[in-house]
Amino acid sequence: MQTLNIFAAQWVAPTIDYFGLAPELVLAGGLCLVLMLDLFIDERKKWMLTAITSFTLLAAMVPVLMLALSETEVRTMFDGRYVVDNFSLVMKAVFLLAGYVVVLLSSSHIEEGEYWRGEYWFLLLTSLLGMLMMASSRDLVSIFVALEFLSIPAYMLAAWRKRDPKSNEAGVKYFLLGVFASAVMLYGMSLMYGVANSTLLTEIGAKITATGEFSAVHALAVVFVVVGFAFKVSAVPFHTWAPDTYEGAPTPVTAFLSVASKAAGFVALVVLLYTAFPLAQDIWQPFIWVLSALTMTIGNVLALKQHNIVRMIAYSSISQGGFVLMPLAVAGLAGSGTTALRSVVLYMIVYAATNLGVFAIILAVANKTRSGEISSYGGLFSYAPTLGVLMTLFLASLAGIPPLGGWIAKFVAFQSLIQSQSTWGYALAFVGAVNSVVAFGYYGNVMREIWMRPVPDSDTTLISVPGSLKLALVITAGATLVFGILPGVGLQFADLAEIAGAIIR
Amino acid sequence: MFVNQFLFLAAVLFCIGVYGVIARKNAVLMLMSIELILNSVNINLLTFAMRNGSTDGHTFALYIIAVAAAEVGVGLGLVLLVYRNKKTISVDELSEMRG
Amino acid sequence: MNLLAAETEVLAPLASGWFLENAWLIPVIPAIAFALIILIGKRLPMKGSELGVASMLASLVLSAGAAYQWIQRVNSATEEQFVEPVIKSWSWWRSGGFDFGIGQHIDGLSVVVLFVVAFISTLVQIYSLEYLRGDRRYTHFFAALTLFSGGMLAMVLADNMILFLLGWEIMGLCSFMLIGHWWEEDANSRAALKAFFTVRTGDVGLLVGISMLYFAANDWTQENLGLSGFSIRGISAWALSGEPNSTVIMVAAIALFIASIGKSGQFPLHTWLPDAMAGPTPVSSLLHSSTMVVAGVFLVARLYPVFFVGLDILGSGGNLIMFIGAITIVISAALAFVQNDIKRVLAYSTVSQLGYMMLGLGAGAWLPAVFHIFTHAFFKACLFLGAGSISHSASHHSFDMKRDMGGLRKVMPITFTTWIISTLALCGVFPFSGFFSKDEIIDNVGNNGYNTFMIVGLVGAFMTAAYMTRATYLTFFGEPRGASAGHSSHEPHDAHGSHDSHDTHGDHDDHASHDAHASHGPHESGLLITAPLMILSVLALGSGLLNATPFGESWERMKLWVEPRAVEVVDSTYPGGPGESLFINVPSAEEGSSKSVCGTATPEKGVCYAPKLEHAKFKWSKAMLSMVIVFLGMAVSWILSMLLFTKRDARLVGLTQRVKILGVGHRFLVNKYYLDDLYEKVIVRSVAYPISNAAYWFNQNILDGILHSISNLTRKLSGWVYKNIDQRVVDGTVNNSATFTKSVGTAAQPTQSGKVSQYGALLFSAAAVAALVLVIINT
Amino acid sequence: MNMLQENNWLLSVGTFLPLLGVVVLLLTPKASDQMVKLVALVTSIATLAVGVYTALKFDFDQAEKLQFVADAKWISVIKSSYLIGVDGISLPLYLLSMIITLLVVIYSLDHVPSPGKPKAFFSLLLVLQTGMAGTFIAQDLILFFVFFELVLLPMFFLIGVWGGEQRQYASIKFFLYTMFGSALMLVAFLALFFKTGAESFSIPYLIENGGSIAKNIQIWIFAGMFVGFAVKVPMFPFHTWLPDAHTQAPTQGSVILAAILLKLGTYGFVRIALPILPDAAREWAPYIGGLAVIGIIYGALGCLAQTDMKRLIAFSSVAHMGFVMLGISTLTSFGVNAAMFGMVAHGLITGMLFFIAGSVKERYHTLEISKLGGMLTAMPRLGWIFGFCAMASLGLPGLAGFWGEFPAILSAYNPAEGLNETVFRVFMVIAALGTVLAAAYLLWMFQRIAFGTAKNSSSHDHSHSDDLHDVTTFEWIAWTPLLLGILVLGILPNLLFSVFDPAVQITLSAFGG
Repeated sequence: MQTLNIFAAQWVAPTIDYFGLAPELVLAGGLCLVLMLDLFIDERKKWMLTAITSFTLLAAMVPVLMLALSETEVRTMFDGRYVVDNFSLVMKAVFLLAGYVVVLLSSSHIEEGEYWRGEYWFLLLTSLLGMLMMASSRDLVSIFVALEFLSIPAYMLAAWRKRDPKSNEAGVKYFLLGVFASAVMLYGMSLMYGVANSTLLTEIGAKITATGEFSAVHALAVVFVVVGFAFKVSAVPFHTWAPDTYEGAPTPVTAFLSVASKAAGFVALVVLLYTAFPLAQDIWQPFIWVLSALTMTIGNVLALKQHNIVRMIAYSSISQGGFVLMPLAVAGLAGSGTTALRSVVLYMIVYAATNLGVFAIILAVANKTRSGEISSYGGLFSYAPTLGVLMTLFLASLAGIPPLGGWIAKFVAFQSLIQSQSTWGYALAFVGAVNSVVAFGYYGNVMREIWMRPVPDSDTTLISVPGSLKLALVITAGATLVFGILPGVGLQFADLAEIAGAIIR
Repeated sequence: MFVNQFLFLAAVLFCIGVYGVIARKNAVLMLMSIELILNSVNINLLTFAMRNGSTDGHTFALYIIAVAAAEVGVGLGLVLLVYRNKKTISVDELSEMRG
Repeated sequence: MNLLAAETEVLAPLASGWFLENAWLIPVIPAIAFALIILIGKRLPMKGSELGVASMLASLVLSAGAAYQWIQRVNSATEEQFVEPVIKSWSWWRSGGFDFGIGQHIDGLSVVVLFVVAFISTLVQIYSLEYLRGDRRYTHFFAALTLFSGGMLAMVLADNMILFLLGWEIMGLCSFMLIGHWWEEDANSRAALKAFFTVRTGDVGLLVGISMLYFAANDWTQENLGLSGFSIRGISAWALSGEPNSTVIMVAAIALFIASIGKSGQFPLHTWLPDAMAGPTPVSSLLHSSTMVVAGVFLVARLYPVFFVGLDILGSGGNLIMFIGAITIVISAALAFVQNDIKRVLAYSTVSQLGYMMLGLGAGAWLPAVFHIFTHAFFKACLFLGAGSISHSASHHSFDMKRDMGGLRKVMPITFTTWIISTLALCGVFPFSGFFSKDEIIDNVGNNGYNTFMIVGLVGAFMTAAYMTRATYLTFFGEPRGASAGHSSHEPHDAHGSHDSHDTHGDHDDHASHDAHASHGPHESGLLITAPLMILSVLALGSGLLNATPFGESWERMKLWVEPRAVEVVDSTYPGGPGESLFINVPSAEEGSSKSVCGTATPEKGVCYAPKLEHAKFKWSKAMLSMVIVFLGMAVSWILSMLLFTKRDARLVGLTQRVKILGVGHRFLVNKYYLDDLYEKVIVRSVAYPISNAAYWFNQNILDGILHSISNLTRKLSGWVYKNIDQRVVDGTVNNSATFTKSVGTAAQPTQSGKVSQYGALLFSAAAVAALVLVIINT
Repeated sequence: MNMLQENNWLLSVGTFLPLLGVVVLLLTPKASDQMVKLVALVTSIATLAVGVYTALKFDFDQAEKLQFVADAKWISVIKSSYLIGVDGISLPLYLLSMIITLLVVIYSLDHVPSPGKPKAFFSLLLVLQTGMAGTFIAQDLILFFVFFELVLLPMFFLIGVWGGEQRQYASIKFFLYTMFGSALMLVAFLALFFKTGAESFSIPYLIENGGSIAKNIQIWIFAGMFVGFAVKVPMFPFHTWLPDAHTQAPTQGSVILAAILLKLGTYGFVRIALPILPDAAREWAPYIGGLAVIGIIYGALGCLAQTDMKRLIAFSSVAHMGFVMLGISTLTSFGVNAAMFGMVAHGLITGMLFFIAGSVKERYHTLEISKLGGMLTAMPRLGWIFGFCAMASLGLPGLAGFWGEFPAILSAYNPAEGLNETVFRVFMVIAALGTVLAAAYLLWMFQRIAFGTAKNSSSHDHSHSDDLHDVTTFEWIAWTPLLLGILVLGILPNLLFSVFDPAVQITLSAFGG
């Protein structure tokens, strides 16, 4: 009690940099607005919600850009627990744009069936808000809060189709495992706090480095914390929830989960590795190495066996996660830290564009075929050439074939591996190379359906693509091509992304 | 102070919780086991906070309690959904999607 | 190799002339003609044949001129001066510091062969005008024929091995097209394939040999002569310079010799040659008299120094070339006995004559061998064309002597006469041309100390005489049979194997002429056919006199003009101008070749372009001996034939009825079958079969069998490799890796059971294990 | 290596012009088939025109230098730049790709294979052209890699959509094979980049500094490149994608595949692997040579086993590329010259053979050799052209094939110093035997197809007997240049050798010529 009083006496209200918080604030305002309006406007006017949501997202982009252009490089508040640096800005931009595309994907989709649109938008915005916070959090507590902030709405989104048992199942699985994982992570965090006597990442980093060697507790703490985020990025063997949830959840939600929330997981992971346990590399590097190799391989081989397109994409995104992890497995080594970070960010950007494009196509095609079977794509090219070509582009990009976005992302990943010039790096590069070939097995399979197979029950009625989807396709396809042909564009963002206070360089 | 006893208690709780999550088929029971884990975490945090004489642990614990409440709310909601559709809350019934 | 001026002595410049300088035109003209025929031939009044004939005439004129001027050149040289070949060379292409030239190399040898080739080609083309009239691929035929001659001429003129190879291969291609001219019949196309393929097998030797010689010789030739390692002249000089490593040059020589075995149909690669009779008769006569098959011999003669050194010619105990030649002589001569197809008889005789040439070259009788090329070309061409004439006008396009010929001497006097002359020449009867060449070979073989081989040569002479007499008798004497008797003989030669009846395709298109043949019986051929026959027969008779050793030195023109002089040439590119040469140290004929500078010993101060060879002194005794042998052969064969074909002699019949003692003989004589059997069974079976049939059997079953089984084996092997190695192993691994990946997936799938609790278990256990491991390794 | 900068826009225009055509095609959604064909034709003609203009501007007196060099910022972050240029090695191939594409387009004007879709078909052809041309001009490893890969997808679809019965299997196989190779190749490039101090990906720079890498590392890097290139060539163990791809691909696909795509691999060896990693090349040369001769014999045996005309030609490619690789493995400028010539010659000849196979298929509706026959009676011109190409393909002197084959054999007699002569002489003899086998299978095929009497009755119903028309106008237009090329290069090989030689000399200066 005494101590508490003393602390209370010392307490001074922190100064808040509202400019730095502007994006979050805009978003928060927007979601409240949606929540309120939803109660008052009637069914026919629900489209307004869609408009507001997308407007909010675009509006939130404005402060992000302004912050990026403002001369103050790094803004820290709450004595370093919440930081706005280039890294976080880039990631916030990614989240917002991804969110915007997801809105575009959703807008026509959620019309179907009488579900509560208002809640949908509200949850979406909330989860995005959590992600923005995650990008800036530099403290165990704020990271934890941000994590839950983005997860809990996601659980509900996954189960958003109340009356669809699949959707329920998706939600419950995601929820139970998610909570379990975060519980484990929390345990790790508590231990971390115990050994470092602080929840501030930079201090943890300093403490851990102070004593050259580690006790069992360190290892336990690091591993459990990493596990928590390995779950978010659905790294094997913590991926089990992903396929089921992706398949069961509404497709736009799947898109959201597979892109945005995965990205959020990586953001947290990177921040932790770079600022909290940079010099505990001996602990986490092998761990990440194994995770990455397993993730790529298992994701691929399981994807080869899928018949449902969404489920296949789920596994594909798992294995893509493995590729993102690749450079982190050597990030601790001298000189490769910066490249690794660049690689992760770039991969996130490119992957977001491409994968959202895939989902846009899936939604468009599902409008007609009403089926998730890969075979339902037979002969797509013959009656919907544009969709066919675009899908081919996206899949090829995922497979990492020049000159499409995917290749530069993979290239930079390989580059940072080999730059480390360590045996582990080369070995992982080899695994990655083999996997990138195996991956084409299932991507090519879909292409084959699209181009070379007959149309199932020869139903070649034209596909009507709603305008929002068209816009989404334009954005994603454009991004995919530009990143591929002029990789410099993407790399600029990835390159200026630097984590303030990161010890690894 | 007897730090280690508290840590030991927390570890035991943690293990029980994990056991519960893995062994139980009932969704509600799983939720409760998770609550156990969270509480073991809280104990840890508080113990360390007392030992180190910093308030971060307390803050953290408070946040965890709050968030846990939210989680339970959402969780029970989901369980209800399932129960409404499937008339069961045994999670093993929920294996429609696999492979 | 600088030299003290004192020892040198400048000689008068050699004569040259336009024809020699521009000899390269000789092959170019037919090549152009070929292109023209292909392009516009069909539209010309005579379907392009006139282009062919004209071009060949032009080449003939040019080569005649070249020959004349060469003779001038030789005469302008002093007694023992080295007569420079007229060499022109242009750079063709350059790569990686290698310079590939293209050019001409005219010396005695090339002049002779040039003339012969151009001459025979011209005649054959004229002959074909009539022979193939109305053929459906008339134009193609002439195109191929022209290109063929062009190829041969190019090869003869070549100044380097690359160009040589070029001509060589072009000939191979054209022979493929010509032999397979009537490819509607499977047998013909198979024969064509066989020919090309067998020859091509030999060509591996050529490729290897050229490569080895190039790399072995290039440095030396560049340094000393400024020539590339491909140039024939350089190689010759290098071979005699004493530089070459004996194994290298031996292997190279053997490789080259393999090539010429294939091309010249020497044992054991001769089996393609008889089948090549599938081609039209003019083709056979061109291929087998002067061009295709001679190419192999020409190769040996051209690069003689290489073989001389590499295979140790003039060494004791003989060498590879001689053995091959000798075997070929006997084997093929024996085969000629059991042929009923007149063209195949001639084909085998060609093979054995080539054997003579090889034998001669192997035994150091260079000049006689070349001279035999010269003479043989004329009479063999004449014989083939004669056979063609018979089948064309008399035997209704059949070549079967037993079935469709006989007694033709009355109906075709010209053909008959020319045939007889050429036959005598072939058998080497004095004073026909064959005598002067073939006898010289045998003579020199003996003279160089190879008596066994000389005996083989004599045996060959005997057999030659015998089988030619048999052929002649069957064709021109006795009673007309089959087609020659005027029977319409469609049935028979549909019944024969394909070989006897190719030429029926000659005019599938104009059945008019076909029936015309059927209606009125055998008759003499038209002028276009007989004229070449007569010209050739004249040459067959007279050409021998060009090197008539019996009449003394002054008659040995060939020796003077053709044989390169074995002297040590010191500086062939002397400032005084081309063709001028200094020489020293002429080896005298008296000291044996062993001590000769250009023989086995190496030249001191200069280079040699030709080895020093001895010439046998002509002795009438030896000549007589061979004459006797020849006549013996003729006589035996003749009598047997008589016995067979005089069965209907009335006087004999009467005689036997009055004189009982002759009853047996009477039965012999009366019963034609009996006599037939006598002839066939007793004589032929006792004389011919044991040898010939054995040989023939060996030929068909062993050699051909080997060839075929090799090809079958290759095919089977390839099939096996393809099925098992390629598809199963190599490809299999790929496909299996795919299935393996899938199976891994299947193995991993159970983890995705869909049960939350299991997921949780997996999640936590993984975390725990990881933690445990890392704790252990880090503390 | 010094470079000439003037006219540096030429190459970019020549390379990306086809893409312009593609854009035009895409922007005209309701274009009629005639329109599409017209656009494609015009584009490819224009491209070739630019190419010819480039050749005219090319300074042949310094063919060893890179010319029309353009160097622009591209991916500065990873130190890769848009560096392009041609020298004596790449110019002929660069032109060849344009010529072949034009001819293929012409041929396609009335031969769009089923299932139609000319728009997609021609677009893919044009994209393919960009990829091929780009590969030959790229002077930066990353750029090279991008173009190298850019070729994959169009070919994948050409095979998979317009191909034969097992087209899908074949296309996937083709793709996976090549992708596997190029993945390892990329890793090798990166290793090379870092081992040379992470300065630049530009090939000239690497040629200068690559030699400094430690030998054992070089060997490993070379191994990576080797797999990448050998798959494309294809060399012996990696060849099995080729027969399937060739057999299943449409005529146009096979032609481009044989004429250009296979050359990307060999070109990679000459341009990148050899000069940058000389020591490793010396170590690897005997193995490459060994695989090459195995390929020669093996391909020939494969041919003898075939009953399908197209598959036979496909296997013959394996054998011919074996000769090319043999020439390269000698590391002598003579051998590499032979290889370069062999690449062009093989492009012309085998491309032509595939054209013929396509026309045969179109007329007889089958490629079973046993069902063909008597082509010379039915269609004399086609038959004779076929014969001509067969002769050229078996390396008849005076035709283009010979100058790729014979010098390669010749060069194997004495390889660059440091290589075991005996081994290479054995190779030489084996390769020479390979020429015999080549004669065997080609003539055998020719005999069975062209000779004999036509047996169209036996093949199936007589409906197609009226299809047996002789060479059509479009075919003439498309084929004549190739036939002329085969003949002219056969008679005047120096046309090419004089261009290759200086550049090759420079490239191989590390091996002492």
